[in-house]
Amino acid sequence: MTDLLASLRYEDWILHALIWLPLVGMAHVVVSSPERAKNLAFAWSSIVFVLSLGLWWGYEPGGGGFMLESSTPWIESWGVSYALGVDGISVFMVMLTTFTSAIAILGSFEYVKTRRKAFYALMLLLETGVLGVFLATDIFLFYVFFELTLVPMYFIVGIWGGERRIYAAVKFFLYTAVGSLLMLVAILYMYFGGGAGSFGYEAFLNADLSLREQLWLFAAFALAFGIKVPVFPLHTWLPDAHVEAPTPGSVILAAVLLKMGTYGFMRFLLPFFPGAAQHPTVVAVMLVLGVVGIIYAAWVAAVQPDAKKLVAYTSVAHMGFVVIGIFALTLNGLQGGMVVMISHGISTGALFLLLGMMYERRHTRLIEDFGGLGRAAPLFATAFVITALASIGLPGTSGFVGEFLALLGTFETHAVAAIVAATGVVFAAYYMLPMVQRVLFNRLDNPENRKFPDLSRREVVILAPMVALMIGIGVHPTPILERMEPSVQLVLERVEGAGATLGTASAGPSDGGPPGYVGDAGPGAQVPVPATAARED
Amino acid sequence: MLTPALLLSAALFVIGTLGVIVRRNAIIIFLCIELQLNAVNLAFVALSRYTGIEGQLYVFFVMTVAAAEAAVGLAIIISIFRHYETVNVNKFNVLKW
Amino acid sequence: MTDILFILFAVVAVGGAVGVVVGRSPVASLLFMVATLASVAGIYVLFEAHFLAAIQVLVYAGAIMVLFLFVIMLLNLGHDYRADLRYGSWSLLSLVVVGLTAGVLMQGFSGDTGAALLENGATVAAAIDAAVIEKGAVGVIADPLFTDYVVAFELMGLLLLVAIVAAVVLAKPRGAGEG
Amino acid sequence: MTGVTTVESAVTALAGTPPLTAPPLAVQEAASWEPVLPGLIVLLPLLGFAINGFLALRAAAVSSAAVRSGSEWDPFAGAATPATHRLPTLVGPGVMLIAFVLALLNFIGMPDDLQEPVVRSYWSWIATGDLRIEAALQLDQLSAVMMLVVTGVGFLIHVFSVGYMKNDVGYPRYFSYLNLFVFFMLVLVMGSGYATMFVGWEGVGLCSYLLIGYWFSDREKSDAGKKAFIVNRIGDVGFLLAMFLIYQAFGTFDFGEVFAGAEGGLATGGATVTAITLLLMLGAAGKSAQVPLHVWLPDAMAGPTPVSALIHAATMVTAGVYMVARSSVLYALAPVSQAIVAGVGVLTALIAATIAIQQYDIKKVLAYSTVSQLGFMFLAAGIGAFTAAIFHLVTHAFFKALLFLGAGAVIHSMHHAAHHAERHLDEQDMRNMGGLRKYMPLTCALMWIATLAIAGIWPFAGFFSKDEIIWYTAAWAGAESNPFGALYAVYWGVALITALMTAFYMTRLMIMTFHGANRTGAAGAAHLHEAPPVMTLPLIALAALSVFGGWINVPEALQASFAGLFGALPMSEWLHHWLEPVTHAAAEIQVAGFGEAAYSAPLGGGEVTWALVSTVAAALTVAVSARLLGTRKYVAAAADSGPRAGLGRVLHDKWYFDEAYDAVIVRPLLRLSRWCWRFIDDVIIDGFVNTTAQFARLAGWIMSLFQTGQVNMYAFVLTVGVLLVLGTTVFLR
Repeated sequence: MTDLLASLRYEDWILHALIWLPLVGMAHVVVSSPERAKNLAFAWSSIVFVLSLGLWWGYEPGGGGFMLESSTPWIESWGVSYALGVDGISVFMVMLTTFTSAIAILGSFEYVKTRRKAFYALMLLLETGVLGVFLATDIFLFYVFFELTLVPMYFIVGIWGGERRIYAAVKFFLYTAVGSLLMLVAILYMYFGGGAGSFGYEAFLNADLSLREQLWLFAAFALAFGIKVPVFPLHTWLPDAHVEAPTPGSVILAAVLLKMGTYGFMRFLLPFFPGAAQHPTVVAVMLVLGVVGIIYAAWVAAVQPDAKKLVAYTSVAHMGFVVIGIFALTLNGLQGGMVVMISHGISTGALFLLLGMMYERRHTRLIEDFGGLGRAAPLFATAFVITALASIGLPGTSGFVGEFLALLGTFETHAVAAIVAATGVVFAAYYMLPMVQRVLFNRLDNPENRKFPDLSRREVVILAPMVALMIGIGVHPTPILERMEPSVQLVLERVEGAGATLGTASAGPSDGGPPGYVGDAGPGAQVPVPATAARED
Repeated sequence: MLTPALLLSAALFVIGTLGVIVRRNAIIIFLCIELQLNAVNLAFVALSRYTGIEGQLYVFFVMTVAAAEAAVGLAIIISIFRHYETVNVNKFNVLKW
Repeated sequence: MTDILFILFAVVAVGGAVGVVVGRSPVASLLFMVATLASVAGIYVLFEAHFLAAIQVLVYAGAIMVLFLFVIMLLNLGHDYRADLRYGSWSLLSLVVVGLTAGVLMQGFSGDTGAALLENGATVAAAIDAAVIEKGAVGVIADPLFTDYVVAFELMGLLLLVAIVAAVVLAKPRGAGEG
Repeated sequence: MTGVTTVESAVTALAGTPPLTAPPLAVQEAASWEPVLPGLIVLLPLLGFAINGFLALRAAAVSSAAVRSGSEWDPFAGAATPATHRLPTLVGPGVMLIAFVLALLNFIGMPDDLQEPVVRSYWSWIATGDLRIEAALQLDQLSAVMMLVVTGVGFLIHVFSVGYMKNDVGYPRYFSYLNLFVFFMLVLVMGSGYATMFVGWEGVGLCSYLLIGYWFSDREKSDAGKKAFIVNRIGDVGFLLAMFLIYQAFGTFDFGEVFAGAEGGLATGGATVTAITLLLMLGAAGKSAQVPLHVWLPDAMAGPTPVSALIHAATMVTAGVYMVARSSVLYALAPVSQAIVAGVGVLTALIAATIAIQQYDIKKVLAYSTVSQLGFMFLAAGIGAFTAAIFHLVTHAFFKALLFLGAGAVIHSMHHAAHHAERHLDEQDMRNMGGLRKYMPLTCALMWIATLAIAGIWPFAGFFSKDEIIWYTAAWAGAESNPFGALYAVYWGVALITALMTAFYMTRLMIMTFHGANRTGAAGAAHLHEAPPVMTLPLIALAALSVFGGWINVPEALQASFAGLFGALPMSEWLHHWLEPVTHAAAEIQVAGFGEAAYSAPLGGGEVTWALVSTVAAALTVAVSARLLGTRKYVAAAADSGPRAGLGRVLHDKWYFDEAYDAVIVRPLLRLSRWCWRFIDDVIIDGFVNTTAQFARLAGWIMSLFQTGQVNMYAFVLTVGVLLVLGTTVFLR
């Protein structure tokens, strides 16, 4: 496989192809007829997906830095360049994006009946935007793509959405725009005030910032990404957007767009502002928000009458695990956060697809309108149960690996947060099982539900790979973990390396400890603690 | 002679402005705008004696733009008149938020 | 002599301008406007801008004003004078604001900013006069127009073309383009 | 790995002694033993699940098509049963039989002197940084015993199910779940570390959920499944947190490394080990239905009866006991946790036994009996008698499976009767039974064997295992430096009383079901019948095991007495010696901490005396209560609503645990959730967001006042603007 890729000079063109092929597809869709639009869009997104698969072999986890880098000056006078690259963190986000885009387009065949050309064109535009976000290594370019994703999503929700689609679309747009504008200010500050001098990733990494500056800039970035994630008090746009969005919109929103936030945490927030990221208050705030998100969202999810809103809230809970995993600042935590991101993308994406199938058949999303579907549609029920179990993190599914690692990593440095967050495991069952029961089990007493058709062949084709991935990643996540590890480790080293110098200077938490103590310590660094505990006895 | 010419230009300009504000007939408003343009032209010409020939060139450009504007503006007025049967600017306010 | 002519033209121009604003019918306003334009052309001559003066008369007073006249006659306007001019507090307020503007402008123009300008005014004027003698009144404009300002000139041409097309499209009755 | 070395070096530095390193000499010889296809044992049930699952989906496609067209599909109505319903009969029990044979081969082949577990690693499950979790199976004496129980009893129950579930539409689905359960259970008992064990741990919880709610169209049954899952998950959080602590302390999840690290690196009674063990106990309490997390198990009886036998009696619920026994080293290091585990166990045993006395549903009685017996196992595990715990686990698996399957046969029979009865008949209510001995004599006889076994009457299996637990409680109560000696003495007393209560409620069950007058009604009674051979054969096998199963661990002190038939019974303390490699470390720690156990009861007397006392007391209880209850008149369920007031009512209503949880936890949580949604989300957060939007709208409205649509106005404002700009430039120059 590697030889084949080398003979195709894969590494020279793949990143550019990934970004621009969906746009070519969009043009193709625009000039085609509405009837052919869906097939064309699926074909193009499938091509992109197949091409992205090569990254599995084409990406070599080396030192953890960017691979397949390329850079062309774009706006030279500002130091902006068209710079792309992929590392262990983004490679799986890219593959997740290409995968879910193709699946979402396939899943929208029956759902979208009006303005089909525009819809599929926007879906492909969205794919370009998201891939650009994950692949850009120039901050300016990143920002352009980050904002670009807003536009198609706004229209997808606003045109093909439900009854309150305008409210939801505007809320979604404004919420995210507010955050990203603050981030723009922060970026410009780093460019002008921080002495970055160019918009390159390395230049920003080396920006010279005092702890005070870091804290402010951190806040601006964290707000932008925190809204995207969404972190607890900033989450209310998500349920509205999810409920109103058409199925494929929800799928992309949950599977990919939310990940841009946590990806931003890992890619930009931690390495750019290591001092702030290690500041005890900041860490405490982020952990508390993450933990509150996990539990609060689970509670709220449990009482939702609307199945789609329920799943939307579960997204908040899941992303809470990512947030605590990231801000625990341990390898296991960050790795776990990454796996939760991937797992949530697949399982929640699948849940939204399943809910979409329910809606297509019954034109309602209220849980109470269903019941006993297990008898009428066994295949559907099987897929639903497996997906729900993956979502609540049953061992053997992808959800468990992520949540386990995230909690484990959090426990290493912040045991209390992990203990509270672990109760989220119970609450996950508390919101998911009643829904499963009220939809699939109980009496099949509604005559409408008796006629509920089982999965069609197309729907099986959509769900089968997702179910396979959920179980596959749950059973053997190591190939993914080992590909991510160097890059995650690099992020961690940057935080800890810079934090050590800053920490001693600003009399931070590591006051009194030998310089470099934090930096040297791997996950095993906490081990002396129990030894002391034993000593106490 | 520069100052009197500029003062004259200012006078013509404010009269034109007054016309734009107080008249409702779209055509007369247009005429007043032309008046303002002429006032500016006058200032350009007067100043060109002291700064160089470019002042006159600007006048040339302004005239061209004025001609184009008059053509399009009058076409719009005709088009609006067909619809509303009036050129009273108070009568067409559909663009009001 | 030039001073007397200037005063004459100025009086006619201001009178015409006032006439435009207060003219009862559009046609009257238009004719006042022509008077103003003509006297401004006269002032151009006083400033040795012969070519512009000619164009002012030919294009402005001639072509554009005739275009206005055609439109006025085409639309058969001129009967709603009372509804046309705004009276009362509105016009008072307008007068105040406009008067203030005038005052500010006068103040600005009559200040001492022009001192440096006036100093080298003689040399510039002499240079222009020399150029006029050398190239002729048209040539002195045409020379920079086709060299330094040729791009702007071309853009003007384009603008006029666009304006023509736009005018035709806008003025054409709806639905007239079909069939 | 750095974690372990750090602990060790830290401890070395502290204690001044080298950590325990040198593994026993037997390792070299043991390493030469090759287990027989351990992976296949696990894989076979999974394969069965795959095949049966596929068949189930095929069958479900047909049946759902029927549902959609408004009818019901009866796969047994046609001339030939479809393949989807014939194949599972072969596949379901078949894979179990092969797995059992393989487990038996491993058991027989396992060398006596195997000191260290044999670990087979298949792939690296989760590997990142210093964390290495292998997908590995471990074979040692303990897992071998558990494998035998799981596959052996599992096989018998699979066979029974063939008869019991014969006419169920979801037949292949049932077997697929059952196979999947066995797969996860085997992962649980064979996993080589806490993480691997957790996979099985949650997996069996899942299967329990699916099987309890097997008849998912019934709201109550799917509710029960949901309850089981959620309550189990509460325990699982404890397990998870315990794992995190273990990782922090030892840097690994692997049993071998954890125990080695604990033995050498943790002080007895330390905070870490106490926290770990208490959290593990929370997990075990969830899975093994100990107070206060026992509430799910009685509800779990909603599942098909063979499921109750396999999952909620013989195997899954014993997982907690297995886990405590597996972690014996950790528990031995934490005397406080031990006392708590034992206390929870004895409390559970008592509470469940009291409730069982007042239940009328035959399965509910057995369910509470199971909870009670699990309490005994916990008591054993808590006092450090890990062998006794496993011993009771094994014998309990035999006789409780027999009881459940017997009850299944009764229900099966009652089910047919209910179809023909003149009134609605709850087929599980003992008040509707009575006198069934006449109709199903074999079942009656076999169940009496099990009853005598569970009541602890010599020479049945339960006598040996329960007596050992009670005896060890007494023995450790008197250990010279046991800080909780007095507490242990109380446990001992309660355990004795509970044992007699067991004899009472089981006799009550037998009398109400099989003796006295029949209350089914004439029309129904005509259809009562003995179960088919496919169901009775497993019963006979289990009955044999219930009789002889206890003989694998006859205490040496008893062997020469009446209990060992004066030396005639073979295999004296066989299980004890067999499990020695697994438990000896814990035993040593315990002896080091508590001193030698006192071989006399708190009230004096030796093991033989008390064995005699307990078996005579139990036998008397059975005899007296049989006589008393036999003469009592029962009325059919329709005319009887149970005790009206007093203690009887409280017991009948299960001490109001469910009601209390509902009032204290479930309802307030729901109310809180709704409040979070309606108030925090909708009012506070969205209120803030929407107010911001309203503010922008207000500003826009104010600005729009200038948009009059009047050109003059615009020109005027424009002029004012020009005036201001000009004014500032001119005058402020």
